[in-house]
Amino acid sequence: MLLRTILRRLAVGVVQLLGLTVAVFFLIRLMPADPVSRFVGINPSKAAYAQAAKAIGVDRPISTQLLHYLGLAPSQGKGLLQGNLGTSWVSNAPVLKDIATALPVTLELITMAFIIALIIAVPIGMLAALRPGGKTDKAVFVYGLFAGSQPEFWWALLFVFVFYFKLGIAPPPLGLINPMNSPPPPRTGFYTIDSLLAGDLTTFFDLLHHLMLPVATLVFILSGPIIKMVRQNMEQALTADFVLYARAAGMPGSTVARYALRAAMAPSMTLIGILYGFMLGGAVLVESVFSLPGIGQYAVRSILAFDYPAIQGVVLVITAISLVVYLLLDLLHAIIDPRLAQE
Amino acid sequence: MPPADAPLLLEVKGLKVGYPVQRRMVTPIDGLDLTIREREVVGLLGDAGSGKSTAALAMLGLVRPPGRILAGEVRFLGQDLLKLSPEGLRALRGKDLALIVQNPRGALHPMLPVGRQISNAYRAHGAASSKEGWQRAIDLLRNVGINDPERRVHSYAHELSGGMAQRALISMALSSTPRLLIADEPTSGLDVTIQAQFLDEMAATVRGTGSAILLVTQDLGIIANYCDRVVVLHEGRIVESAATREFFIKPQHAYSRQVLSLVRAPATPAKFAADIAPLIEVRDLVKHFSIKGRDKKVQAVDGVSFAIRPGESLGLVGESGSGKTTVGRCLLRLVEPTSGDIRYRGQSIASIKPAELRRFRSKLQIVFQDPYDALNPRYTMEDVIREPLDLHTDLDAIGKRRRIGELLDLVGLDPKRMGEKPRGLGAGALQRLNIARALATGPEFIVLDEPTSVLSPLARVGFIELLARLKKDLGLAYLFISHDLTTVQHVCDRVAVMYLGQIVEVGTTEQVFKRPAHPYAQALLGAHLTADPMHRRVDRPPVNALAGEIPSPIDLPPGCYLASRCRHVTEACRVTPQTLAMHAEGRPVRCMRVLAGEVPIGGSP
Amino acid sequence: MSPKLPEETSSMSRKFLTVLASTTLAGLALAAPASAADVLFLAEDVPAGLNYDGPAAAIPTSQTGMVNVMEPLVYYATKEVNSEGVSIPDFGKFEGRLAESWTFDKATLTWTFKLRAGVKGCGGATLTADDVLYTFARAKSVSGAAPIGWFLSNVGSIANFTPAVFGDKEENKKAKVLGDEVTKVDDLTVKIRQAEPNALFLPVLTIFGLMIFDKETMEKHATKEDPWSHNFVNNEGMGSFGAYCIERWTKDNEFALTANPDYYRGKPAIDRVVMKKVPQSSNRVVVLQSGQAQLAQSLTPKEYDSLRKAPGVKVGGHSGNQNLFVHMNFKSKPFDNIKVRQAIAYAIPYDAIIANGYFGQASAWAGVVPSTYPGYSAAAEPYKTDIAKAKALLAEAGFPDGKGLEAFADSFALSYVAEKETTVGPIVNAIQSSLREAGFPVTLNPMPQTQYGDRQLVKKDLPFAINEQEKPIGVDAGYATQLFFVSGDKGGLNNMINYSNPMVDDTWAKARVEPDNAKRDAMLASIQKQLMSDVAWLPVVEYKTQFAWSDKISGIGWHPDNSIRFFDLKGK
Amino acid sequence: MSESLAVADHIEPAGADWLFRIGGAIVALVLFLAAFGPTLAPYNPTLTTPEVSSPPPALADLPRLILTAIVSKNTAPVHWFGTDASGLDIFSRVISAPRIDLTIALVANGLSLLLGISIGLLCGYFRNLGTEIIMRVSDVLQSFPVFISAMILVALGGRSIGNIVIALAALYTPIYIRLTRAEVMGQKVRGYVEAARAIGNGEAMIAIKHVLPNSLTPALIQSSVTVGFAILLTAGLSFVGAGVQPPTPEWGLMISTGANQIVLGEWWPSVFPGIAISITVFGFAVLGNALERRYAAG
Repeated sequence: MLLRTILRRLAVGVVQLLGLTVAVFFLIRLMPADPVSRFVGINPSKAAYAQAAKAIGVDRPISTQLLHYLGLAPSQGKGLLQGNLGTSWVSNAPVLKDIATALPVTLELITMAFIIALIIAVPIGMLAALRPGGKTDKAVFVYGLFAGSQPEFWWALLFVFVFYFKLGIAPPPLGLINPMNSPPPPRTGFYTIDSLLAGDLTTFFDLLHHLMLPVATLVFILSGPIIKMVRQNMEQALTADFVLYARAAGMPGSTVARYALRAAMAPSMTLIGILYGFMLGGAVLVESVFSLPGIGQYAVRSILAFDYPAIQGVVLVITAISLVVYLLLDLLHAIIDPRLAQE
Repeated sequence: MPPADAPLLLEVKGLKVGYPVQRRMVTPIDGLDLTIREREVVGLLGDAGSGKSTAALAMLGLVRPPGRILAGEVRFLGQDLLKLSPEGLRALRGKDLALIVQNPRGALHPMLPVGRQISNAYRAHGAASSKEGWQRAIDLLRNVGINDPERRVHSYAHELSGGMAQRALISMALSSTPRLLIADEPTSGLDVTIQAQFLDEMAATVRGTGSAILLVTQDLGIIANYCDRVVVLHEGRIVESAATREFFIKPQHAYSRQVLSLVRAPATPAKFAADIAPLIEVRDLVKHFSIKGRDKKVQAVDGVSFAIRPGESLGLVGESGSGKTTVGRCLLRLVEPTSGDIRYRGQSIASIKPAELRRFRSKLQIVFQDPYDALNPRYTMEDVIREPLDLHTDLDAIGKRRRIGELLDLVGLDPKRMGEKPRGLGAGALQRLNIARALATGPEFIVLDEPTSVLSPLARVGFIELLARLKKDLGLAYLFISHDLTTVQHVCDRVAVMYLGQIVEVGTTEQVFKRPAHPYAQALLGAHLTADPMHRRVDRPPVNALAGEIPSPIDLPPGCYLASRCRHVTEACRVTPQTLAMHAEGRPVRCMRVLAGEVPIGGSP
Repeated sequence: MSPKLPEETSSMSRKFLTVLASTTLAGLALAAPASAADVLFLAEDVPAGLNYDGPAAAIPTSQTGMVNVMEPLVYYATKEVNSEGVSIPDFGKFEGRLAESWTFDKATLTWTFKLRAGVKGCGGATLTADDVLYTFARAKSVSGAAPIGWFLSNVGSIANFTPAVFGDKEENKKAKVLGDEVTKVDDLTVKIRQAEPNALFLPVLTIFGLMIFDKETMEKHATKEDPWSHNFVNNEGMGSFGAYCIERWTKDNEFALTANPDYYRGKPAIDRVVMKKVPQSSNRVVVLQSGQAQLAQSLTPKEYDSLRKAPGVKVGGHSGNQNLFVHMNFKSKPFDNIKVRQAIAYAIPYDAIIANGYFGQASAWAGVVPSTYPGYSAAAEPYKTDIAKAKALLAEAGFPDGKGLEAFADSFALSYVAEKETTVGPIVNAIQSSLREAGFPVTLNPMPQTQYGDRQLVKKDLPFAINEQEKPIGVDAGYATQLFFVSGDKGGLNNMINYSNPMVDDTWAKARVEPDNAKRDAMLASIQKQLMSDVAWLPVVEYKTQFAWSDKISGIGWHPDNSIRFFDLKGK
Repeated sequence: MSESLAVADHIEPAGADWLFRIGGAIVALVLFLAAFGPTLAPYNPTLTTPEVSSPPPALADLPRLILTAIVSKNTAPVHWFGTDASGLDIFSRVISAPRIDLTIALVANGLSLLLGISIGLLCGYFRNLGTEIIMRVSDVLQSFPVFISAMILVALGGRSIGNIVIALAALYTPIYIRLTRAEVMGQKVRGYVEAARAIGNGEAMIAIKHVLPNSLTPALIQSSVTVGFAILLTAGLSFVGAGVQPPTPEWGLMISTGANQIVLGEWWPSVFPGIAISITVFGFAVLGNALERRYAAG
């Protein structure tokens, strides 16, 4: 039953991604922008311009371009359906390779931020829920609302100003590692993991040091909605009949707490998934302040350069990851809450 | 019944519980005094909002957040629970003091297997490994009569029926033979037959363990049949405490007298000449629902036929899942029947076009089960009644307003409040408003779909009186759908009993209630708790009970639908489809063995 | 579980603390680079590609990559080191680089280059005539997306580098093959033939777009689909004879170079240069100031100004070829009206722009060609800010107090490149405020570089724009004229304003093939005079190309492509 | 209604009242500035002043300056928040910005609300193949990475207020479709719908007259949050260079232009607009939350 749901979701996801691809494909070509002028370089003649247009294939009718992109025109080599996202017009490298370099940076950043935000926010949210209306509750509630509605790029700037410029605790906002150091040999693409695999603790701690402020910024922003949600779900769970009944049955406090927590966390999964998906695209602001070469920066760069294959690739990959994350969290939700497994 | 001088088990004095509402304390329990002796079964009777549940919880020193116990003492076995340490209190709860509640499925954690929860409860009061706890859970479930407990321990709350969930709950409550069981409306929401089964089993089990019970309920039948003593809770205080029999004979408090009025004044059914043309005639009504994703069908209504004469009131009774509500919906074509004919004054309305059908809406009306849900929350009372007037009359604004006032007056609501939204009204008043809306266009026939099921006892009494008055004054005909047999007895001239989409027996109210013929009708009426303390159910062995629960209406057996639960079943029953045929006593019954006289016609006490 | 666990964890945590502390300190105390001979260069990007026949060719940071890993045949000699410590090339004097010497035969229009012996590239190959032939053959193949090599050869009038190379017909295919215009005499001698006399020949050879490839390395990375190794130089590495070799190249992140030990001019003084992408100029400032980086470029004038006072940091530059002008399209009304153009010229707040936009590091521009370029001629009476005169001219044009201009709202949307916002922002704001005062309904219209480029170069329909990025890469007033002001149908490739004046077209046609420099300069001067009086472009300022560097290094050099040659750098 | 539920209704949210007031006050102030900000501004927010990058007055000088400002009319107004690198008066820009930011947010929100509610009602009330397809399309729209798609629309389509509004509306519409549809699906099985049918209403009539008004609450509550987030998103777009055109007084744009000056010690060009966004979005979030607590129950 569960397997069938997964398969169905995956199938729907694939159709959605295809629809999305086609939509993005047409959308960017409808825009009043000309990628060729960027491509052709300095002072082109008409002939050179045509040459460049031909080189990137935009001289063909849009429908032909789409077929080639999707890989439905077999004479033209591999396309999307064969797992080829095309070649970036700016970097000239396969988009997939570019993304494989950029994506781990973002994933590393937001995953770390999520884990820390959860570690901090869940207990705080629970604490607040234990005494609804108490001072802690009010403070936590206001903090949750506040942090959840802040311009993260502005806070990132303030953090840089205070912690780097004024206090000198943080490293300069120059990316993931000290620029004079070599990155660890790439195995997974995730610098932290790679540096540990290479046994290079210095680089590992250098990474942590550089991730300090970007992660702190995201944790600050993320903890808002998470605290708010945990507090609300926990408050609800604590007034639920089964918690009251567990107390009535004389169960120890720890068991009662576990009962409530389980019920509170299950519905939180969906929100965490949505937040994660949102962050994947939204981390661009923080990446840009800290010069992190992540997927968001890659997206901005591609968009500003009208790099069509890269734009399409980025949107596709980010959406695909979001869909997979949604699916995974829904599965987790279904495992925690058997009521959902039935549907 | 324990002797009057049995030792005191629980003694509550001056209990006060408060909830903060906008910086004020609201006190649903305000100075409650109560005693329970060992082995005593005490019924705590009270109307909706009287604070019954809050009181029940407070006996365990519990309050739903953010409420607080403000004052008083709860002495249990001599020690004041409210002064105990949290650990001391916890040791008592679930061990000597156990609780079962209404909405048992809500009291079970939705994401943990039942077995784990029972095991946790068991292990909370004694060192036991999780394996032992699990084994104990299986034993406990078996003890409360659950089939196949090895499988059931793995079930989650949503996979259990209400009855089963309540049994799981009581198995948890009784796991450590408590001295006092507090049962807070344990059977609300359960079907009559299940309710009787459950209460019987609870009474029997508790008799075995020697526990006392505080039975919180608003059902006089339960009080009469199971309780030794009654205490009446009204506005947060105990206003009356009496032995059950005395209470029924000589109620002291005004509230008690009002609630009991219905029990003490049985209705007199109307008589009809046989040759009056029927107002509504239903023939071979069938309704199938297809199940999404599967090619199976739910046979909700399976060939139902009946007729109702002008001014007559037909009761349609049966357990939930019997299809009685669908019949009501089909009659008005709120649900499109699959086949069959419906005639109103001889004219078929089963297949006319929707636009044409709308004209008939003014003549055929319906009142729904949940009075709150049936009203658009954004409408004032005036809006509610105006809508049908807009649709079906050409009255001018003044005329409509006058009519609205009349209608409100007719159902006993204050016309001056017509500009208010119904939000703040009680369920009883809301249901009156629903009636007023149904009456707005002057119908001759109203389907009443469980109209009293969510009303408090007091409201129910008033509502039944209203129905009787309207019927008499306006000559209305009713199809009264209900599982509440007491109400049916008071409202209906004739009764049809449904089981799994079929009518199994039709007769006058007296016939069906006094001498039910069909085995299912016998079981149903047998489970009916008559509010008569002279013939207590606990004092006699239950008769005519059915085994198990109502089967799913998806894969129905080829023969008699009741075959799997019937005491009188034969091999022939299992393969022969049963037909509704006239019984010797002049009423149709769907059972070949009854028709053949092989099954004694049941006498109700 | 082993009983050793507590000990392990404690030793782990001690290690954690030590390492954490040391990296923290390292972050704070990185006043000196990891090695004295290392330089961290902060740029807005790292090279997106090193292929000058590819899309990266137009991007300054990519050009910086190219000029440091490749080498030209000839280059300009150094003229002087200016007062700010920046060395300046002498546009009148060429010196040999990969070519040791050369001769020119006027009769046959043939140049003979004698190549330097024993020049070794990073790949280990030694320079031969085949490398030069390969380079020109590759340029002529126009196989890259942006054929710069062909374009420069064409500008320099190298024979047979004609537009015939474009297309798929048989004759086009033939035209793509290198013929006898570039020939090998022996292993170290190459002959290049021109089609007509053209003074631009040597200048184009200095440009990054004709630097010499190392044939051996390049061919090693050739594939059947990509015989000219475009993918290799676009993404992975380089085959050439430059001063630096690529150590690591992570696009969008960093570009690390190590000195080529075999470089023919001697091993570079700086062993290792890491070019690091720091997209925000303010971040570049901060890091440079902290002492962690040694070199930064593309800061805003304001940032340079603030760094001037910072300890340990030096700022310097040269007003070489960068300028800012107002672009008014002759095809957009009301800019076809000379009075309107003049009115705008008088309404531009020149001094405010120099003061607030460039912090004094700019000067008024009295011509339409960089003043350092050979052939430049200054106007006698450059425009000055005079709002009253602007209003008078506007009234003369038929728009008293700007009445009637509302109809041209679209024309008065002042476009500029959005990516340059931090630099251009204060300038366009000042212009907008000043023009509004004079009665022009100006609005601002930043657009991405790509869109700006498209409308300027291809559609040529930008009505009104601020342009600060036209530095003619051919160091010559004639080149600039040809590129910007000759009518579109007469070869004015970048005539973005649709200017067309027969006098200019005809004079240039003669000047182009004029072998006598003095006569040529006189013709160019008359052209420039005409352009100024037509207000073809409205020149505003020439500004300094600036650099900021740590006082631990020296030897910054300015070059016409504005790219730093790391070879020039010296440690202290 | 059971007793326990009645009690649950009494649970009062933590300090909903004072929060409601704070949120309301912030939103009211922002609305006031949207209406009168540009009129009250001492300088034209889009024209430069001769003073470039001048810092705000020192705190110690404030009382004197305020006094002077009140007493004498003919001195040039004080740059209360200083000026930016172009010489634009930051105070004037900060208080003029709500007109732009709120217009974008409100128009985008209104547009998506209107579309979302109509489509949501259609898709929730009438379930058929057509509405299923609409939902799938809306799913695709919703699975777009919000920020990146907005950037694509604005960066490639041109930096204009209209494009930002369209981008935001396209992103928010699916949210409203989903919310409304879910609520409609919940409402249409309610008793009052059946009751309306029983007294003779047609389906379209029921959908519009009964179901729609009762299905608006979630979307309306969401819209307070959405307006706040639209302001954030607009600012974020400006920050990466895909927002409104300079020198439009818009907070995100101001932060963005000021961001470069922070490390030069010029904190004021981006700190003041940052505080303005921070407070404004917080105000909308608080108001949204208070509304939710007040009306979500029924």
